Amino acid sequence: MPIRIAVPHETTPGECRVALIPAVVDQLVKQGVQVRLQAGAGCPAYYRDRDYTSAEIVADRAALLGDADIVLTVNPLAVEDVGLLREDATVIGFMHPHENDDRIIALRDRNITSFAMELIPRISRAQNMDALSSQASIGGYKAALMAANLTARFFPMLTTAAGTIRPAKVLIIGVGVAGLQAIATAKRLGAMVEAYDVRPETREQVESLGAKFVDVKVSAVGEGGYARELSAEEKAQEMEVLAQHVAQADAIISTAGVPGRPAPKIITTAMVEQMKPGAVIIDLAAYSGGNCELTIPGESFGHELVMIYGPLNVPAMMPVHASEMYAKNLYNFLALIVHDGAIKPDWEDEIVAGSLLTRDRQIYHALTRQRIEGGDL
Amino acid sequence: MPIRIAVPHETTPGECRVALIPAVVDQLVKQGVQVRLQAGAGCPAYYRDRDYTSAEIVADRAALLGDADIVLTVNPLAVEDVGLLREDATVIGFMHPHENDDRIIALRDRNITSFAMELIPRISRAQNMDALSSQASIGGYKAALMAANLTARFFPMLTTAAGTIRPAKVLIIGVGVAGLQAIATAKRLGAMVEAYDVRPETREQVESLGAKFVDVKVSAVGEGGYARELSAEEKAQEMEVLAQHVAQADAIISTAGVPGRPAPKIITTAMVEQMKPGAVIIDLAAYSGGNCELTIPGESFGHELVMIYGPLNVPAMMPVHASEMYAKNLYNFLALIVHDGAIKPDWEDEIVAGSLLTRDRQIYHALTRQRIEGGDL
Amino acid sequence: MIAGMTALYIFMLAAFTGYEIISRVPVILHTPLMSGSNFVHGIVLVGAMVAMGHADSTLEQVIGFVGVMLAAGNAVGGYVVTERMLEMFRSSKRGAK
Amino acid sequence: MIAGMTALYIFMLAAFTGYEIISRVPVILHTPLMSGSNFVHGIVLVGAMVAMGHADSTLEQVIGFVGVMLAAGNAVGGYVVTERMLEMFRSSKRGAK
Amino acid sequence: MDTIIQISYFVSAVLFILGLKRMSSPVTARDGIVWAGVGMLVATLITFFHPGMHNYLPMTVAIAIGGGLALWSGKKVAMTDMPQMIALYNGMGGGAAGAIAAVELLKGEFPSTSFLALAIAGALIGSISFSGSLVAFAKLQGWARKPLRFPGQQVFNLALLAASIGISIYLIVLGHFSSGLILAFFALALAYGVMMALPIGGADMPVVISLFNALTGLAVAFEGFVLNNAAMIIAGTVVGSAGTLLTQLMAKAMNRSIGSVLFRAFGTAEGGAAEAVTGSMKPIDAADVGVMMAYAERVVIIPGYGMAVAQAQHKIRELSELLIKRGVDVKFAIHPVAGRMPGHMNVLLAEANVPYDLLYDLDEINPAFPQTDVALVIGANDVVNPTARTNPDSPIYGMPILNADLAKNVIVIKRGQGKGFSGVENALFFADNTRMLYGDGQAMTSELIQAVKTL
Amino acid sequence: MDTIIQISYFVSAVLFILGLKRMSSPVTARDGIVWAGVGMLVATLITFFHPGMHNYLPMTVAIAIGGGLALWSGKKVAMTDMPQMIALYNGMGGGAAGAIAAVELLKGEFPSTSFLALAIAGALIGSISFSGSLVAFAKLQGWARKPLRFPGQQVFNLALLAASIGISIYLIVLGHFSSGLILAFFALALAYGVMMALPIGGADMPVVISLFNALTGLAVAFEGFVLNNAAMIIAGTVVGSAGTLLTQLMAKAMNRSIGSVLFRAFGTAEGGAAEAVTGSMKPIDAADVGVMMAYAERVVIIPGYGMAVAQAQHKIRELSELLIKRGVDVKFAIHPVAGRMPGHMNVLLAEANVPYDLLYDLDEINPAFPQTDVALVIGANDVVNPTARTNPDSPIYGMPILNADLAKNVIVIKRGQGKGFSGVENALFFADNTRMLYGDGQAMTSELIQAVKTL
Ligand SMILES: NC(=O)c1ccc[n+]([C@@H]2O[C@H](COP(=O)([O-])OP(=O)(O)OC[C@H]3O[C@@H](n4cnc5c(N)ncnc54)[C@H](OP(=O)(O)O)[C@@H]3O)[C@@H](O)[C@H]2O)c1
Ligand SMILES: NC(=O)c1ccc[n+]([C@@H]2O[C@H](COP(=O)([O-])OP(=O)(O)OC[C@H]3O[C@@H](n4cnc5c(N)ncnc54)[C@H](OP(=O)(O)O)[C@@H]3O)[C@@H](O)[C@H]2O)c1
Ligand SMILES: NC(=O)c1ccc[n+]([C@@H]2O[C@H](COP(=O)([O-])OP(=O)(O)OC[C@H]3O[C@@H](n4cnc5c(N)ncnc54)[C@H](O)[C@@H]3O)[C@@H](O)[C@H]2O)c1
Ligand SMILES: NC(=O)c1ccc[n+]([C@@H]2O[C@H](COP(=O)([O-])OP(=O)(O)OC[C@H]3O[C@@H](n4cnc5c(N)ncnc54)[C@H](O)[C@@H]3O)[C@@H](O)[C@H]2O)c1
Repeated sequence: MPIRIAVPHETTPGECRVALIPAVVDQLVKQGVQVRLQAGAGCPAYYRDRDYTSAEIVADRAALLGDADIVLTVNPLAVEDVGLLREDATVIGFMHPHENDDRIIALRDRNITSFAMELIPRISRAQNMDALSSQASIGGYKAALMAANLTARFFPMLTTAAGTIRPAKVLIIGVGVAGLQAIATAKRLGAMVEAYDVRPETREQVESLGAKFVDVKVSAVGEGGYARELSAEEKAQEMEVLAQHVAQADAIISTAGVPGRPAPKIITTAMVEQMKPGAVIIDLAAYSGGNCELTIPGESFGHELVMIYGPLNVPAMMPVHASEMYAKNLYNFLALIVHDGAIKPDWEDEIVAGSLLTRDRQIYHALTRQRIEGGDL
Repeated sequence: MPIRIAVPHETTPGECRVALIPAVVDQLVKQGVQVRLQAGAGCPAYYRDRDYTSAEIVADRAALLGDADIVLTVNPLAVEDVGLLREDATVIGFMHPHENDDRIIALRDRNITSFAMELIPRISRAQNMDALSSQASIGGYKAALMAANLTARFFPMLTTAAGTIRPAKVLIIGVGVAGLQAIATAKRLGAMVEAYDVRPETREQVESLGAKFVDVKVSAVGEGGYARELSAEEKAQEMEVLAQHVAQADAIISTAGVPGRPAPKIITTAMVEQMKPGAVIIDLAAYSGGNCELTIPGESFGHELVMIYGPLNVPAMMPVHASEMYAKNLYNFLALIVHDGAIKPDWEDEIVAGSLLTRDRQIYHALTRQRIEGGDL
Repeated sequence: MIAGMTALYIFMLAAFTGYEIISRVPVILHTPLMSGSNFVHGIVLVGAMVAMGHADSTLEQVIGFVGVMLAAGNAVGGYVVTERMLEMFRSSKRGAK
Repeated sequence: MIAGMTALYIFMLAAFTGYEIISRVPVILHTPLMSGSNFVHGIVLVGAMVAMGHADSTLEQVIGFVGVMLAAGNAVGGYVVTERMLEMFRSSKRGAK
Repeated sequence: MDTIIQISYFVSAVLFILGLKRMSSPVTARDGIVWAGVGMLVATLITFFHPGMHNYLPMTVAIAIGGGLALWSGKKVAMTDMPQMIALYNGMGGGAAGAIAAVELLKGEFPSTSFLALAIAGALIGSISFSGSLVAFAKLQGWARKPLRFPGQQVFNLALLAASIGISIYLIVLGHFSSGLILAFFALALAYGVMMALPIGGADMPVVISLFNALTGLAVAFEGFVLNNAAMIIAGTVVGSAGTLLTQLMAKAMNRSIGSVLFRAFGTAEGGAAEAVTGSMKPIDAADVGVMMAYAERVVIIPGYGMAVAQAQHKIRELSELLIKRGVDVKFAIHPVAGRMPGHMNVLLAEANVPYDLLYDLDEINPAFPQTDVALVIGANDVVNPTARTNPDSPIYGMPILNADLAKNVIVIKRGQGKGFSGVENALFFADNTRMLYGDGQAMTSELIQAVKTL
Repeated sequence: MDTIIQISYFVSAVLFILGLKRMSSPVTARDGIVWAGVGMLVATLITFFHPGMHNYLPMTVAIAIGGGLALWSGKKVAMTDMPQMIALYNGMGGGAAGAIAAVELLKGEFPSTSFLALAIAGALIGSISFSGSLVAFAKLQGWARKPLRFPGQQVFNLALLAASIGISIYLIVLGHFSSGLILAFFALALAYGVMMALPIGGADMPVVISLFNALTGLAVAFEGFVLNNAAMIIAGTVVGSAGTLLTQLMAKAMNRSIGSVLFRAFGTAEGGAAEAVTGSMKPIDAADVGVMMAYAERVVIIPGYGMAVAQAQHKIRELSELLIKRGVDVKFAIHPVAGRMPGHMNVLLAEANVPYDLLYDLDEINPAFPQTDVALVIGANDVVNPTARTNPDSPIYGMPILNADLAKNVIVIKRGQGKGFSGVENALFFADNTRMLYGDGQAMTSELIQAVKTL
């Protein structure tokens, strides 16, 4: 009997993505896998049931989940859903291992093999499974669009009969995948873009997109090339330089994050109050608390005359392509798990081992295990 | 006594613009004019009362209006406001001469001299007073941003480890000022842009922005260079070609308009139903009924899986720059009206004469007079 | 004595050289180059001097005198004028490349 | 007889000409051009013919014979090889510019 | 001694060639003239040691007089009067060649007929160049402004030339001759030179001077053969050949053929009419514009709708970068309504990555035009039309414009006679300081880039 | 008759010059050889009518044999073996010059010492060129692969050269001589040629052949003076001078000085070590790459992070446009993770206006590489690293890459030895079909544009 892959409807509020898109389903089916989709699962992402020509559409969620060898999701399954799974089923998707212990315990206790997409190591070979990157790209692009859309000003320079409009100044804080994409998009729209990150190698990357790097004149490079902790004094200088750039910005897009930890607070209330009326802050780090002290995750509001928006789950706002990229990431990852029509992961493989969350009633991800079960790392 | 210019708070719902911005007030005051501003008038546009350092802030609207030589507005004054004006005061602003006869009758009967910004003839010399153009620019730019923001897809092409994203196809219908700006903005974002207009000279203009002109293979050029009416057959061919492009589009921005008349219906319901799921239509012509049959002015809704949005008063969504440009247009126009500290328009001047709506208890704009009073043009 | 074919060879080669060395000259140099080549044929001074140096009759001497004078004018004038015109190509030019 | 200064002039001018005409040559033409100039000095054939034509002693004749043979090889081989190498610069090339 | 003299001549010939070579590139031009000058000095000094010469004193006097006058006049003349000075000095060279020939003819000792022939040919050419150059000088100096033209002139001139050549051949065949005959010969040649130069209009003068220059070179070479003077042969021939090429290049740059300069100068009636109205549009070559901009201090680039149509923005940016790298101060002047939509130029220039701080709007840039060396107008028309300032009847009267016309030089790139959006004639294109670079915006800008790069 | 002969020689000299001139531009190169060929034909045929000649029959036989063999060998040889054929034919020319000198020396009738000196100088140079070229031929043909080197070689060679020159001077001073002396002279000269060529390595051979070519030209010119044959003088001198310049240019293009080619060939130990590992990185000149691409059928451009760092996207677009205009099929290969963010290359190329339909992703382009003439890698490294396919221990093993290594020629633009993001060595850079164009991405692309434009 062929492996059965199930794709349930996402239940997280605001989630519009779907784990597999029709084209990827076709590819899987061609490889002899059976794919079953909960009715309407693709609809929020604009993929209609009738577009999934090679998948079996199942109306009953319990039946779908109870009968699956592999369940593919975008967001983690709720505890109730885990209860519906067959024991020793496999679940692949974002697992948010840093939160919601119940869910992880449920997975462990039902002997579910679960792989967390966010734990896939960022090595060269794994780039095509790196869902963090693919979704962060969308986030950065979208954040720049939101900034342009919410600000009361033009981004580009415009010389017109009714006067010359100076280009907007856009400041990007945190130059990871999302930050870079935000730089590129804001630059495209004609803004003057500056960007800041603590990692010194980002300077060249920022410049490679034609933007300016904000030089805080503090080097975080310590011995042996490792980043070192900044002294309080240096930290203050960093903040002071940054404050000047914040005050001049028409739009700020902040993406600074440290995996598994709350986002660093970089934009203080005082800084916000020095900003121009009509300026906006798009805080992509809102999901982990936000880079701005004032950010309220998921909300958009004005503080004095500055608009602050900390959107959650931005990729879901562009569901067609977000789902497409995520589905391809899953597809590439599945190639490591499924061989010759059977679930035969190579447990030694760096990627498989790294992304494994639970298996055999154990939690494999060290940090999570330590948090939930105690003990050593 | 110096001339008193009054800037009232705009009362039209959703209007965030203000007729004068602080920098323009400064210029006027330097010329010996007195400017009075209703308290909070600039606030929706992010200009605080304290930014208007050289204007007098007046809390009482009735006092402000009753004491003004010239009243500058964005939208037409309501009938009640007209009642507050001194007889023989001058009002300058958008006047919407094609609608709301009461208002125009009120202006006429109170012996108000009113100039309509939308009636300023589009001659070379008047370009710096051309508020239609300045505001349409904003509309086009913003429409492209809205399209990018509402669509479920990327605009640019993106080759990533999670697959190659093909660039979005954007179709612009109506290549006036707004249409051109929309082309430029969508192109900047990396979309493949096509545009269509009935005026053949727009082909070169479209190409001058690096976009493709949709060739419907019907020439509307008749004798003497004037556009001619298309035959039913030609019309059908036009629609058929257009329908193909509509079906392929990920986003459509329509701006087609004929001054003073309802917008032509170009996108039929059938065409919309052929569009891709997740595509969007931004109908900038919504204010005059919309270019799409389905458009509901001011609303955004899904028809099947296509999003249709017919925003009203788009410039008000970018109030800082919209007000700045509009204020400069007014400033340039005022130079024709005010000479040596007195209101002395040159009534012979083509621009003054063209934009004059009411004066001496008469309606000067021929079309409006004919509509309201009957008689010859 | 340079004669016959040899003369022809020298003539051909010199003409070739002349053609080649100025075959890619920007328009702005046309006038200075005209002036410069004008100076170069000031070498006629050498010939005029030789002619005058061997002049015997008064007529020959007078003509020789005039010839030398003209030739000297050609050489000196050509130099001065060319030099002045080429002044504007000073390479100092704000230290740029 | 070309002698003395005249020889020097011809030598100078010819050298100048040679230098000028190839002073801007793309690298890809280096080898064909080397081959082409190799062919050109095949003109030594003319000299070898003359030398053989005036050779009297057997030794002279033999040397002359060898000389002519070598020279002919230089000329013909140089031509053939150059021609073949230059084939690739056919201007037909997809009717482009 | 003779060897030393010969070697000196050899060295000076080499110096002349190298000098001319250096003069043909702007980078080395300045020391080119120095090299050639050293060559001249060597040749002249060594000639004093020529064996068997006498008349040293008058010779030195002659050199002093001729050289002194030339030095004085060459130093004091205004830059704008350079062309006529070149004509004058060139004529003197031709005259000297003629004088040499005259002395030799009077002596009458020629080793062979070919030497006689060369002497006479040199005399003929030198004399024509002499009198022709003097006429050119006089015309440019303003002593004889109007081209002298009369019916049948061409036939008359041809006849004159034929007569000169005829008498030359007669002399050669005859082999020996009276001074009367020689006098007649020179008179005819000189007369032809005058008649040849008289009908030529002022604008064509540089081409004609260049032609006379080449002729003088040839005459000098011929006399060099006669005197067996290698330096003269080489220098003369090189100048003759280079000068001929240069004449062609100059004529081409002015959009004229040499033939039309020399012979078709009659039918200038058509040109006259256009001039009467507002001046004429003067075309220019990309190479020339390239050098003009490369050596300018301040350049302002004015893009218009035509740049957009040609999609030339990327090239324009490249050009501006090149100039900036050379130290030129480059600004972009963006007119508020350039193009067909608000911000049209901004969009394109931003796409091409032109930094925002190079963009100046109308109010910022207009005061800078009088100090601008070159205003490069690419595909703009209405926005630089001075009639908007001056002519109240014009449909664009009252529109603020970019005062490109106040720049020292204005270069306009456009495809042809196309009007702008408003459809009115543009007075700027007819201004004295304006030159038209006809062609597609993108193609022309590429050519400019090429031109600047070669410098 | 004599005049006709002289004029024919004159014409052929002119044809040689024009032919060489045409050969120095790719556009006219093909008819250049034809012009020169016509010159050769004219000169050869007319020589039969030289007065006072005999031995016509054996002469014709000699021509037939020499020419026939050359024709046959030249036609049949493989394209890759061309260099050794040039060496062979060149050596034959040198030998011929030597033979002429030998005949003249045997005759011993020289009008003056300078003629004798020229004859001997020509003989010396010609002989060196003869034997040296033959050695070069043999080495390239594979008959003697390894450069022969021994301690003290340089001193020995110098001594040999000194001896050859010494005996030459002795002969000149002596004025008349025995055949034994002549034999010794030739023997020494030939030996020096052999010794000079023996130690030179295979890669340097083209430079050396070019040098021998110039020497043969010189020898021919000298013998031309002796025989009073102007065609030989001119052709020989022109080749001597052009060949010298060409030798310099070739050495420069290979990043070698002529001195190091000839003398420092000993110390190749350093190079050898690097070679031992994986082959060596071979630099190339922009001009060469330009021609390579201009005359290619299919070019694939592979941009990477370095293009972004250099902001070379605008230049790259310009280059691609130029090539497309010439009819080259140009594609861009975009690797999914080129650069430092998803879509990094897309953003930049779109900014530079590269049309989307020129962009191909990995799966689309990889099958096309074997048919690709030139793969131009600009600032990409990891994404074209074949170890990702081959070496399981590499950190990038398993990452899909662009198979640029399968293209016929690979050109890599990068600044130096910098590693990519993953920090691993790239085997592609050492491949036989790869050439490195070192320099900043933008600057190098500009040079490529220049190079393509000159064609
Ligand atoms: N900016 C706005 O918002 C707006 C809106 C509507 C109207 N306008 C009007 O548009 C005009 C703009 O002025 P402008 O100076 O930018 O443009 P313009 O006056 O329209 O002139 C454009 C010039 O460009 C030349 N051209 C066209 N294609 C070319 C090509 N491929 N290469 C080189 N040259 C080319 C044309 O001459 P050739 O044909 O000889 O080449 C033409 O003279 C103003 O009159 C303005 O009032 C502006
Ligand atoms: N796309 C993504 O989303 C993403 C994200 C993170 C990491 N990565 C990784 O980044 C790498 C991308 O590969 P890649 O081939 O594009 O780049 P790469 O492997 O990083 O190599 C870049 C090369 O460009 C050269 N370079 C740098 N500056 C230059 C300049 N100014 N001019 C010319 N050359 C220059 C460098 O060599 P020299 O120093 O010698 O000049 C270097 O070898 C992959 O390993 C990928 O996994 C990608
Ligand atoms: N090897 C691969 O193939 C691969 C794939 C994807 C990403 N990566 C690397 O991982 C990096 C991080 O990726 P991400 O986008 O997921 O990171 P992220 O979302 O965790 O963080 C975003 C950025 O915030 C920065 N940041 C953290 N604290 C900051 C502070 N106090 N002030 C300013 N900036 C701060 C970080 O340096 C990082 O660049 C990428 O830049 C990339 O180089 C590598
Ligand atoms: N002279 C000036 O300085 C000046 C200033 C501003 C505008 N204008 C001109 O006025 C034109 C119109 O300006 P606008 O933006 O206010 O126009 P608009 O908003 O009234 O109309 C927008 C466009 O819709 C097009 N259109 C109408 N019916 C259509 C149909 N059935 N199908 C497709 N397209 C249709 C029109 O041709 C026009 O281009 C501009 O393009 C410009 O050329 C001139």
